[in-house]
This record gives sequence, C-alpha cells and structure tokens, in this order.
Amino acid sequence: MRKWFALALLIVLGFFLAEIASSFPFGQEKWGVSKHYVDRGIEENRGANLVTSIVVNYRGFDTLGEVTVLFLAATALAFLLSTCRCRRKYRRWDASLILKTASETLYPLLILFGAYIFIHGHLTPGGGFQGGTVIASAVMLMLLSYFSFHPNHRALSTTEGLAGLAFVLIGFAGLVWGGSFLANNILPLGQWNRLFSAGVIPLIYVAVGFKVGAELSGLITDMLKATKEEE
Amino acid sequence: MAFFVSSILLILIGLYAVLVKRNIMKIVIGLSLMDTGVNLLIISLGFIRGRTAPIINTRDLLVNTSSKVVDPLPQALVLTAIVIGVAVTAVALSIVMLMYSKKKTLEIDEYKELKW
Amino acid sequence: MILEYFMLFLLFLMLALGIYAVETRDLLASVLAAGFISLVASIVYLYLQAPDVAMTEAAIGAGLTTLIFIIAVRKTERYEK
Amino acid sequence: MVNPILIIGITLGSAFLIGIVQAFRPRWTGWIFYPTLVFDFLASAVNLYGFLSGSIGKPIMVKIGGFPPPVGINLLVGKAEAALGTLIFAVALLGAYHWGRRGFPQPQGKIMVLFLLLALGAAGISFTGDFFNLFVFVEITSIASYGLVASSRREEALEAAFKYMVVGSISSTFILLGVVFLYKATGSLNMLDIGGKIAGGFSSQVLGLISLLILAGLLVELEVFPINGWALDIYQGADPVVVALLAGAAVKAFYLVYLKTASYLALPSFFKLSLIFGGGTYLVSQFFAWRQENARRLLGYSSVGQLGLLILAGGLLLSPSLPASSRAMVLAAVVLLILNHSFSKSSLFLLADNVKGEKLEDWKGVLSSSPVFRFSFTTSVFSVAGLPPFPGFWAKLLLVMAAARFSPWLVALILAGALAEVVYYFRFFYLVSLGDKKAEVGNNLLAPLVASLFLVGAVPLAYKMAADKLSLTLPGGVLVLLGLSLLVYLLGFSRLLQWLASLGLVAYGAYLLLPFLKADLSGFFLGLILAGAAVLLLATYPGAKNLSSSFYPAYLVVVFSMAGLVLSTTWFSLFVFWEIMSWASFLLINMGRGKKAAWIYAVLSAAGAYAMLGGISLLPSPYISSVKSPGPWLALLLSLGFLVKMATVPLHIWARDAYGESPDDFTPLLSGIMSKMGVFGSALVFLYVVINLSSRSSFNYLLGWAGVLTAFFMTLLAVFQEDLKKLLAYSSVAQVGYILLGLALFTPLGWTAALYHTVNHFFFKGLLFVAAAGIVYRVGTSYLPHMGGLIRRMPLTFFASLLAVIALAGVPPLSGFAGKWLLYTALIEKGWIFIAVVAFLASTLAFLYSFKILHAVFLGQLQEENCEVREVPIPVAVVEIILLIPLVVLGAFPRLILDPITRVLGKVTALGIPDLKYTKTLGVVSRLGHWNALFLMVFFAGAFILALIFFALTSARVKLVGQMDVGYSGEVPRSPEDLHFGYGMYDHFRRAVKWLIYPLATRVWRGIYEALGAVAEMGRRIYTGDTNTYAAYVIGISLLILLIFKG
Amino acid sequence: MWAKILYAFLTLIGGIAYGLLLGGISRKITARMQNRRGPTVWQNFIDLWKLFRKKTAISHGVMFYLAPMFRLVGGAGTFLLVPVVVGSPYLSNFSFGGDLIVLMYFMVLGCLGMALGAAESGHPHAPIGVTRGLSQMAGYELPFILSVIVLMVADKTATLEGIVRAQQGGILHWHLFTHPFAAAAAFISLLGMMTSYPFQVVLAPQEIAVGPPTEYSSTFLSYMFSGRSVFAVAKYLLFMNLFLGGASNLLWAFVKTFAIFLWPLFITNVFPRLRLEQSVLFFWTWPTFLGLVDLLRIYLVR
Repeated sequence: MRKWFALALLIVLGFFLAEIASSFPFGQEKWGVSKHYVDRGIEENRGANLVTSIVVNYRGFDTLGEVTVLFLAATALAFLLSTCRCRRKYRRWDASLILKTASETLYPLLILFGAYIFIHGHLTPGGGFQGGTVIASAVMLMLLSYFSFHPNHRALSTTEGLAGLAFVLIGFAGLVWGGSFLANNILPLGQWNRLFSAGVIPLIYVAVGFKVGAELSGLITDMLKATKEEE
Repeated sequence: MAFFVSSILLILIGLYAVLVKRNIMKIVIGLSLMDTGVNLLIISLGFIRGRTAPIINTRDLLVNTSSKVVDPLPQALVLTAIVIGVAVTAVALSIVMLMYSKKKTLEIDEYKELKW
Repeated sequence: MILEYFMLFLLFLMLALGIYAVETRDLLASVLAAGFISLVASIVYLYLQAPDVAMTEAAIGAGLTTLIFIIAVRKTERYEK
Repeated sequence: MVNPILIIGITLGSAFLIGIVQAFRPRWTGWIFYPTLVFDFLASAVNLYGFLSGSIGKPIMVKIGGFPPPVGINLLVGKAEAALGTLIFAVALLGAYHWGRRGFPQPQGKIMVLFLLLALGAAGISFTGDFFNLFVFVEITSIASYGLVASSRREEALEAAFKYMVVGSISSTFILLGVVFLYKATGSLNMLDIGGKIAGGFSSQVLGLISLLILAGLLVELEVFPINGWALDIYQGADPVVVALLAGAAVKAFYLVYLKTASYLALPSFFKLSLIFGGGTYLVSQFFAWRQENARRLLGYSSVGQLGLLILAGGLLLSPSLPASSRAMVLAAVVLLILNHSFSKSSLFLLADNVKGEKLEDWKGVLSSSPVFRFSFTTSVFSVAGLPPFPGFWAKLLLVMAAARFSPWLVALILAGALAEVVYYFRFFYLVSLGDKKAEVGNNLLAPLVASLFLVGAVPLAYKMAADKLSLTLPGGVLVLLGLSLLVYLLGFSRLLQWLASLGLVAYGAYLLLPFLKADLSGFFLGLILAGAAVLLLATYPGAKNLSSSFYPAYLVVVFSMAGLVLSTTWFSLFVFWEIMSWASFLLINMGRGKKAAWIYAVLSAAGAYAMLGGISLLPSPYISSVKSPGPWLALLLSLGFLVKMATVPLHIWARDAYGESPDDFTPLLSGIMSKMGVFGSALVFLYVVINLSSRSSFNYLLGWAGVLTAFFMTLLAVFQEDLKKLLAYSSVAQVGYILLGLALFTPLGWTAALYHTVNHFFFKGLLFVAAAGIVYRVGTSYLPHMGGLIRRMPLTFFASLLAVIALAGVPPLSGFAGKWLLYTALIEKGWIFIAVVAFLASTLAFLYSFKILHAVFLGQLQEENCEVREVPIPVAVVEIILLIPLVVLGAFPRLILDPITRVLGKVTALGIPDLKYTKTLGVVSRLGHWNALFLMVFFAGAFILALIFFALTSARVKLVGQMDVGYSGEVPRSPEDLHFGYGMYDHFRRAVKWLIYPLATRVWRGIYEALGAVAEMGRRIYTGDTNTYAAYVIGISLLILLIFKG
Repeated sequence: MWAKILYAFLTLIGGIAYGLLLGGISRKITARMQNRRGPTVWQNFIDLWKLFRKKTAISHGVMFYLAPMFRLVGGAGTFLLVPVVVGSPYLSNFSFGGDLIVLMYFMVLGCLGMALGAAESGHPHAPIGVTRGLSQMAGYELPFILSVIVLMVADKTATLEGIVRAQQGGILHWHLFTHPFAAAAAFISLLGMMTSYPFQVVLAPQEIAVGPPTEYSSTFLSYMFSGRSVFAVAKYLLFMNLFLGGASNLLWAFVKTFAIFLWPLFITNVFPRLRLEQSVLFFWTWPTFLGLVDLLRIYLVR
C-alpha cells in the first residue's frame, strides 16, 4: 500500500522534473552569466581552471559557506559522538602486515598527492576539496592499519581553524586592500597557466585543502573512535 | 536525454527509499543516492555537446572560449553540492549512530515517540 | 558511438545498482552499491566534461561517503529487519 | 553603516577560532563566543538605526570579490534585512546567555560553533542576494540545526533531529534543483537580476514550475500544514533554547527569503498559494492545539500557526490587487507579528526550560513560584495571543483591517484562528494557575524576562505604527491612567498602600476626566464608572485578606479601560479598551476560585470581541457615527461582543461561575459596572447601526426576545441556586437582560427604562455583592445552606440587603420599581405584549429568589458555627450605607435620575425624549398610566409608622424568645440544623419547571467544544510521527503545489 | 387632601370589616356544605378582638416584630390603591398613587414583609409555607398577567379608572364578556391568589399548621388577620374593576365583590388539593392558554 502510494507520488514528481528538464535540450548551448566567466575568466583571474576560478573567486563566498558547512558537520559530528555509547565493532588490534606496510608506504605519498592536487587547483582539475579528501584518505589508511594510530586532535583542530581563519583573512585582506571581500586584486595575478598565478586563488585553495584534509581526518577519527563504552 | 532520465530516476530511487524503507540507515542511503542523482542532473544540464572541459590549458582555448568549453558554472555548483551532501550525510550518520546507541535498533517504528 | 553506448550502459548500471542498494537487506552491500554508483557517476562526469566534479565525486562521493557509511554500519547493524 | 560582510566574516572567523581554542582551553571559548554575538547584534542594530533614521538611504549592496551583481555574489541588506538581522542576533544573544547560565553541554566550544553558525546562517539567508548562495546558507542553517536539535542527546531530540534531517534534505534538494533550473532558464543566479528579467517580461514555460519548486522547498522550512510534523517534533523534543532560536530567529529568515523569492519570481498565483497555505496552516494549527497536553508541543502548534499567519500576510503583500494603503498596513502587521512572535516565543520556550516537566500539569502552580516568572509568562502569553496593548494585538488589528479590503472571508479566517488561539492559550493559563502549591521552577529567568520586557518596550512602537496606519487615537488621559495603574503593581509589598494608591488614582482619574462628564451617553456612563468604582474600591479595603499583588492593578485597569471605552470616538479605540478590559477582568476572575470559569469567560469574550472586530472591519469608517444601510450581519457581529458581556442567552454560560467564583472584592465591579459596558456598546450599535437597518424592527424584536429570555431563564436558575454569589450572579444577568430589552425597544421610554435600570442596578446589585463579600469574608463560605440567622450578627448588613432586595424585586416604595414601571409601560406602548408577559412573569419569579436571599442568609436559625460571626468590616459597612441612600432617595424622587436621562436622550437625536409628564398628584404620567413615587413613599412610610406606633401603644408586653423556642410539634429541637430550612427551598417548584431549567445552553456549548476538540484530536493524528509519512507529505504537498499553481 | 385621607381611612375600616365578614360567611357556607353548623358569621370579629387583647406576645426578633405591620400596611395599601367607586370623590381611595402596574407590585409588599417576619421565627414550617406561596404565585401570576395585559392593551390604559371607564355602557361592555377568555384566566388565577382549594397547599392547615404565620399569635396575629382580610377585599375590588365594570355606587360594589367572593368559595368546597408543582403546571397550562387566546386576539386585531 505504502509502496504503491509512494510510487505514484514519485511518478508524478518524475514527470514534473522531466517536464522541466526537457525544456532545456540536452547538450545544447545556452549561456547565461557563465559566459562572462568563460570569456573573461582568464583575463580577470588568470586561473586556467575556470571551475576553480568560479569556485574560489567569482563564487568564492559560496565556497566559504561550503567550507563552513563541512566545518559545521565535523563539529556537529564530533559533538554528538563525543558521548556516544556506540557498539564496539572496532577491533583492538592492528591489521595485517601487508596492509600496514602498504599503508606506511602510501601514507606520505597520498599526502603529497593531495597537496599536489590542491596546490594545482587553479591549473588542473581538482582543488582544495579533492586534495583534502585525498589527505584524509591517507589518514584513514593509517587508522585502518593501526589500532593505536591516533591523529593529534589538537593539531587537527588547529590546522582546521587556522586554515579557515586564513580563508576569512584573505577575504578581509581583499576588503581592506582590494575594496571588497575576497577581491582578487591584492596579489599580482601573474601569468596564465603558471603555478604562481591567479592571485589569491591558490592561497585560498591551499587553505581549503588543509582545512578539508584536517576536517575529514578528524571526522573519520571521531566516527571510528566513537567508542567510549567501558567494555 | 538519457542522462536526464536516468538522473531523475536516480533521484526517484533515492526518494523511494526515503518514503518506503523502514530502516533509518536505508533512509540515509536513499538521501545520499538522491544527492548523487541531483548532481548528475545538474552536470547534465551544463553539458554542451562537443565541447571540452572548462580548463583553459591550451592556447587555442584562450580565444573565443565560450564556443569551445562546456558551461563551468553548474560544475562549480555541483562541487559545492557534493561537499554539502557529504556534510549532511556525516551529521545524519552521527545522529543515526546516537539513535542506535539509545535504542539498539534501526527500525523507524521505534522512533515514533513524538507525534500528534 | 561506442562511448555513448558505454555511457548508456553505465547509466543503466547506476540505476540497477540504485535499485539493488535500496532493496537489499544487507546494509553493507547497500552502502557499497551506493559507493559504486558514485564511482560510476564520476566516470559519467568525465564524459560530461567535468573533470573537477569527477574527481570530487570519486574522492568524496565514492570514497569518503562510502567510508563513513561503512563505519556507521559497522557501529550499528548490518542487516535490515 | 557597518558592512554586512563584516558580520558574516567575523562570525565565521570566530567560529573557526573557537574550534582552535576548544582544543586547548575549552573554558575560554566563551570569550570569543559572546563578544561575537554582541558584535553581530550591535552591527545589525547600527545598520537598522541607520535605515530608520534615514542616514542610510538605499539598501546596502555588498559586491563580494568586487564583481557586479550578475557575475559575483552580492549581499543586499535593506531595511527589512537589517531589522531581521538585529532580531536574529538579539534572540541569539538571549538564548546564548540563557544557555550559558544553565551550562552548555560538553564539549561547549562545539555547541557554541553550532549556535553561532545557526544564527549566522539565518542572517546569511536574509542578507544574500544570490539564489545559490541562499542554498548554501540554508544548508548551514540546516546542519547547525540538526546538530543543535540533537544536542541534548535525548531520545526525543534525536528522533526530532532525524526527522528534520530527512525532511530538510528533501526540501533543500528541491531548492537546489529549482535554483539550478532557474539558472538554466534565466541564465543567472542573482535575485535582483532574475527579478529584473522577469519584471522586464522574460518568460519561460517552465518558469512557473521552477519557481514553485523553490517555493515548495521554502514552504517546507516554513512549516506549513501538513508538512510541519517534523517542526512540531522539534518544538517538543529539542532543547528549549534551541527551539527559541529556531522559532524566534531562523524561521523568520526563511520567511523573509520566501517573500523575496516570491516577489522576485512574481508569478500571479503566488499570492493565492501563500494565502491558502498560510491561512490553512494558521487555522489548522491553532485549532489542533486545543487538546494538546504537552506544553512544548502546544507552543509548537502556536508557533506554526503564527508562521501561517505571517505567510498569509505575505500572500496579501504579494497580491496585485491590494491597495497601497492596505499594503502599508500589512507591512506594519508583518513587522509587528515577527517582533511579537520572536520575543514572546523565545520568552515562553526559555520559561519552559525552567519548568521540570513537559506536560501541562507539570506547569501547575508555576505562576505562584516567582513574580518574574509570572510577569514574563503573562506578558508573553497575552502578547502571543494578541491582546492589547502588546504588539501581537496591533498586528492582528492591522492585518484584519487590511484583509477586510480584500475579502471578508479572510477576516473571518484570521479571527477564527485568533479565537482558537485564545481558547488554548487561556486554557494553558488557567491550567497553569491551578493548584495551590508552588511548583519548583528554575531560576534561569533573566533571558525570558528580557524578552518579555522587549515586548513591553515594543508597545509604544507598535501603537504608533498601528495608530499611523489606522488613524487611531486613544484618549491620552486614559492611557496615562492605565500606565499609572500598572505602576501600582510595584507597591506589591503592601496591600494597604496599593489600596490607598488605587483610591488616589481613581480620584485623580475623576479629576482628569472631569471635562468629559457631559450630559451625553459617554458622560452618563463615565459618571457611573468613576463614581461607582470609587465607592466599590472603598469596600475592597484589604485588611487581612489574602489578595494577590496584582489585584489592584488589574482592578484599576478594568476601571480605566472602561473609562476609555465610553470615551472612544472610534470603533478601534472602543475595541482596544474592550480587549484590555476583557483580559484585565479575566486576570481578576482567575484570581478567584473559578479558574475554569475564567477560561470560559475569556473564550466567550474573545469570541464576542473578534466578532465585533469582524464587524468593525466591515464598517466604512472607523468613527462611531451613523452607518449607512448596514446589513443585519453587521449589526449582529457588532453586538455579539456586547451580548457576551451582558451574558445574554445563550451566551450566558460563563456568567454564573465567573461572577460566583471571582474574588469577592471584584464581583461588585463586575456586576455593577462592567456588565454595563455591554449595555453601552449595544446602545451604540442600536444608535448608529441598527437604526439604519432595513430589517430594524425584526432585529430589535429578536434582541428583545433575547433580553427577556435572559431575564426569565436567569431568574429561574437563580431560584434554584444554592450559592449566594452565584444566585446574585444569575440575578444580575437577569437584570441586565431587562436592560437589553429596554434598549431593544428603541423607544425613548424603553431607553429611559434601560438607562434608569443601568444606574439603579448598580446601586442595589453593587450593594448586594458588597454585602455578599462582607458576609463571605466573615462566614467563610458563600454556600447558602451553611448560613442562616445572621440577622442577629449583622443587623446593618441585613437592613441594607433588605432594602436592596426590595429594590431588586421592584417593589414600589424603593427605587427599583421605577425601572419596572418604565419598562412595562414602554413594552405595552410599543405593543410587544408577549414579551411583556414573559417579563412580568420573570419579575414575579424574582420574588422567589429575593426571599431566598434574605431567608437563607439572615433569617431562620443561626448556625452554631456562625455564632461568633461579627458584623462586616467597617469599609464594607460604609459602602453599604452609601449605596443605601440612593435606593431610598430615588424611590421617592425618581426624577433625580430621570431628568438627567431625559437630557442625555435629548442629545441622542435619533431617539428623542420620552413622552413623560410630571404632575403633582399623579406623579410621573405616561400615555398609559401614572405613578406617584413620592406619594407611595410617604404613604407607605407614614402608614407603617402609624401602624407601628399604634401597635406599640396598644399591644401587650412583647417577649423576646430564643431562636430554638418554637412550637415544633411538641418536640424540643436539639440543634439549629434540625430547624433551618435552607437547602432545596424551592424543590417543589423545581419539580414543576425542571423541563425549563435543563442546562441546554451549557450542554450545547460544551458539546460544540468537545466535538471541535475531538475533531482536533482526530486531525492531529495526521502527524503520525512516522518519518516516511512525513517525507511522503512533503513530496505530496509539493506536487500539489506544482499541480495547482503552475498556471 | 386631609379629607381624602379621612375618607380613605374610613373606607379602610369598612374594608377590614367587610373582609372579616366575608371570611365569616365563607366559614359558615363551607360548614353548611359539609353539613356542619359552623361558627357564626361574626366569628372573625370575635377572633380578632380576642387576639388583640392577648396579654403577652412572643417575638423572635426585629423582622418578626415588624412583619405584621408590613402585612397590614401592604394589605391596606393595596386596598387603598383600588378605587371602590370610580369617579366618586369619597370612594376612589388613593388611586392617583399609581396605575395597575404599581398596584400589582404593591400587592407583593405585604406578602414579602410577612414572609420575612415568618422566616425569622426560625420555625421551618414558616419558610416552607412562604416558598410554597411564592411558587404558587409564580404559577397564577402568568394567567393573571396575561389577562391584565389584554385589558391594558385593549383599553390603551394602565389605570384602573381608565379600564373601568372602558366598560361603561351596559353589562355587555364588561370585560367579563368582551374578553371572556382573559376573564376566565384571571378568575382561575384568583383561586390561586386566595389560596383556596385546590390551591391550598401553601397554608396546608393540617400538615404545616397554617404555613407562614405559624409562629404568630396574639396581637401580631390580629394585625396579620386584619391585613389579610383587607387584602382579600382589595383583590375582589380589583377584579370587580377589571372585569365587572367597576361600581357606580357602594351598593354595586358590595354586590359585585360578593359575587366574586363566592366564586373561589364554591370551588374550594368541591375540589381536592393539588400538590404545588401540579398547581403551578395547572396555572401555566389551561388558564395561560385561555389568556393567550385573548392576547392573541388583541395582538392580531390591533
């Protein structure tokens, strides 16, 4: 009964969504405001990756919000699970030698790779978020391998907070020296398609990378270690 | 077109789990599926046939760019949406874990204390 | 052409996995299926000329989300009643 | 001007900083947290001040990244946004302070971050000018809310958080999809840009659907019916501080952005959508709260309902056909509603945090626990229930007036919802005030106190806003007096001082209002009020009584609001004072034994008052002046409120217990003067509305029957009443029924009768109730069978009561007869002979209870436990004597009142003066007959004295014997109880008329209430508590919105 | 003015005497109908004298003391407000004092005073009697008011003089014949007013020992007695004026009042006693119906 009713509802909803979507022919050209980003993006930001330009600069405020959302989620999760008496499924011994060895090898490489991704965010696909996630996956690997592995909580928090502050401060620097919040005219924009280009974009993405990496690592740690039970 | 249809269907599948499944973990999974569907739909909307990714890493892309790349804005939006999605999922899961720790069950029928 | 058929296959795969994820009683399998969907989606994003999104989806959607789901399932129950 | 980006940036920075500090020095987090909130608040307030003072002319536009609007994101902060920001951070500060005092849950830095970011998200939602940025802020708000709702980690809280999470995810998915589609359709994400494009004629066939998708998402967050089950669960399950922040601040941001979105996307069907969903939510939620036993959920229903009202108001704003003047009114109403709801609900939820349980019964006795609690609670409840002078009242007034231009049905809907709100809020109030024991209440009361002080502080602002829009003026002197009356509360440490101050204030009031004591209708009633209040106040001498410290303030408020009422020149003003009088009298009645009676009184009063307001909204001009060609409905609506106060059948059900169980010191005022305000109001309706009614004669006849049936049935019920005060209550209502009959006659003679009786009824019923107060004070009960024989203990009171009862019964030599004579003469002249018969019969029945009053209290056997009873206290005795004099004097010289009445009626040109002549031998001569009052008095007194002298001279020795010394069938009675005939005195008569005294009205009203309650109970089952179902509702309703309004 | 008072006083004495005489006659007739010899018709005078001369009177308090005065003044006042012979300067009493409405309310005064005094006696039978009397009043007042209003509306006056004048010009102009239903209603309610059988439960001589005045004796009772007698005469006079066209001279007044007096007397001796609720309901049905018939007629004709 419930099932059929739900299906009926969903079919109607599907039709509505399809009606809207089908009014925008698939794969057809239809520019809006993004024509400005595409046509003037390089000129204004010198970032090769237009998506990054948009994410960090044109709509950098969204990204600040996005970072906040992630921060918020990590905070909420840490808060909620800080007293969670979850069932203990987490084993108390380390993983097999193969995994341990592989992890140890991969750990610095992954962190390096993550850093690479967010440092090159304005040039290549990927950026702070992706890089941060890669860093977090390194931490995750270690967590899976070693029971006793525990990332320094204070270090994570500090990184996270400082990175976030850095983002905000860069924004304010724009406000003070560039006339508006997150303005990308306080640093030389440099040459297109160079590492040191695109003004504050790489800086922000680096901050985001650190922040996301720290946050996600903390998040995973919190979830895994949410076992305060006596047992 | 297939992209639209399948992404909408993916949304609907996720919603179906939310509407019908009696397991709170399943509901969260459904929400996550729905997110994926929405993201796919948005990217499909920004796609322009025969264009390249909006990364201007070659010189010929520098001129007349708007006839050569796909719309970057939906991609930027999806980037944000994905991160927000994972944030919501994380909070949801922590709530689920807490709920489970209180009542030792994931059945939604046990979580109907508040009503009327 | 083959690419497009492959894409169709991928889309179909996603939907099938979606249905599987929703219908299976094994939450772990369900979570893995959902993660797999994200992975497939990231391939689709590549086709749709969205490498940034593809990376993000792969890293966050397929990786991180799946991971925290797995942790959550492990900390609760694996099977739906 | 403070750049709004500073607010956001600094708050974010602080949040990150707190994250670091938390890791090292968790205790120090507060040093960042509170200053940030203070900064945010001050910054918003500075901006708001800038807008209000005009130093900031146009909205502040913040271009982030320096890009012009369509390209970059921008913040757009206008007056509304600045105001909302101030509000949000004010509420957040209150909540933060409150939570901090109670102690944040650990780890506290994390919760501070959530709290800060929730407030920030809400502010961001209102500031942003970009749709996708809106989505981001919605998510910030949502995730912070999920965390905060779950923060207490109680099972209920987690459940609520989970439901919110599911529903919120669906809603934000809708918003996201809509925003992206919108981008696809219009090529922009900027609100202004899109709005400009649409206003400039841009259209797309799916634009409607897309907009509706966004609006549906926002409507979920706005908790419209029936997709608000999750919200109710949060209100019930989450920490009250969080709820205060959510309901007080966050939701308002959603509301603002809903309005902005709807006006930017400007689809013609939006206003209907808002009206339907807003109105439906409003009505249904207020109604569903009726039987709610969980206090928090009840407040939740109320919040949802208020939000519905806001959405409805938004619908009005969006309507293209709303005239500009009404738009200004609605805008003012929206501002006031938001203000009102935010602070009153914050206050109430923070108060709820101080109460141990969640159930209504756990709240019992909290009012007596602490004066701060009582003040905050009363203020907040009154404000949220929309009573004057609080902002909620003015908001409702403005909204109703604006809606009246739109559709009378909308007015009906608003008023019905308001009534339902009054029903459960006053139920709440009366349940809370039940019980003698003090409840244990936390002492974390500063934040609710501040919130309620905000409400009080907003009164002048609200009044000014409403007065500007409605061209409303209230008599200033009366306002001063009302304010001073409230100050008497501060003398609460000594009742005697309060009493003296009250007397002084009434004297001052009389001095202040002296110029208004003219020979017109207002002056006539004003004189009655001032003189009467002064006399009756004298009798309330506190002595060793256990009076509440708010007794005198409330008493004075009643008195002066009555003065304001009769001095009103506009219907608005009349309504305002009417409402003030109603709640003040509710408070007074609630201080007595009959809390439930007070509730019924409040509900019926509100029903009547809202009917009146509905009528006022239909009037072409707010001034109290002749209305051209009114409909009968208008007349009925306007008079309904007055009929309730007069307790006209079948609206009388409140009267018995409200009179009978109100504080003994208040009942004289209630009966003697306050019920006359109904008379005054009805007189106005007759003079200005009914007079131009095409069906005037039948309307009058109907009211005439209502009056006479009131007199008849209430008299009949009085005959069988075993409680002194309740008996007097019935009697009082019956007498007012005669007055109504006189008014309904609408002849000069009928009005003379009515006005004469109005005054005279004050004398004898005031006297009787004052005497009753004295008796109850001495004897300790109002139950007639426990009295008897008191003539030996209180001769003066007996004598006073005797004369009062003779006047009451209308037996000739005393003043009561004049009213009867005038009335019957008028009735027969008019030819209402059937009514005359019933009226005659009713006054015959009055003899039955007249005897009962005297016998059961004063005559018969003195009970043993009353042997030591003393005469009433001296102030009461003084008042008795004062009130005695007019009874006798007017009995001989009725012209002392008839002449002023004639002059008053001379002013009422519509009516003319009564056709009465005065001759020396025949006395007062009407067309029908005559009556020589002076002769009768002299004759009676002379004959009586002659007979007495003769008797005394001629009779044998008279021997006084003891009360038990009676010829009792040869038996010697043992105790007075054996001999006293004081219970069931008219049982034989009851057997004859039991078919007439079946409590039909009570049963019917109760039946209606129970039936509605049962429907509400059934209706509430729609909130099954099931997450899947809630999600299904969301989808279903969204689809419905898409289906219906896409055109 | 003083002459008027003198005439009124004389009429009052006459009224009391007449009332006492009628009481005696009634006792005699009743006795004869029950095959007894019965007391002499002067018995009431003898009783009154005897009571008046009693040496000691017992009082229960102020109201008890004052009640007989109330009773007497109430009865006398009622009597004096009714003109014996309309238009006669000697026999129209104080009818300028008020119209029919005044009269009807004044009638209550004596009863009320008596009731209060009786109630103060502390004897339970007294208030029982009073409550019964008042209830019965509620019963018979309805038909009585109906018929009075019929007359007032029909004659467009509320004064007794006016009503009497409207009946001049022959026996057929009497309201008894012009408004027969109203008259019937009034006469039936007269039975209640006189507390005669079947409506005698108020006094209930057997069970509650004459009801309200149960505790009264000696001089007190003599006052009550006189008040009662004159009150009865006042009622007869009232009815005469209302329905029998008034009296043009004293003789006619005697004849007509005597005729009215006979009516309850005969009914009394024929019917058993009703319980109180039965009498109230009786009054509220048949006589009320009769009254309504005429009222309706008046209402429709008007």
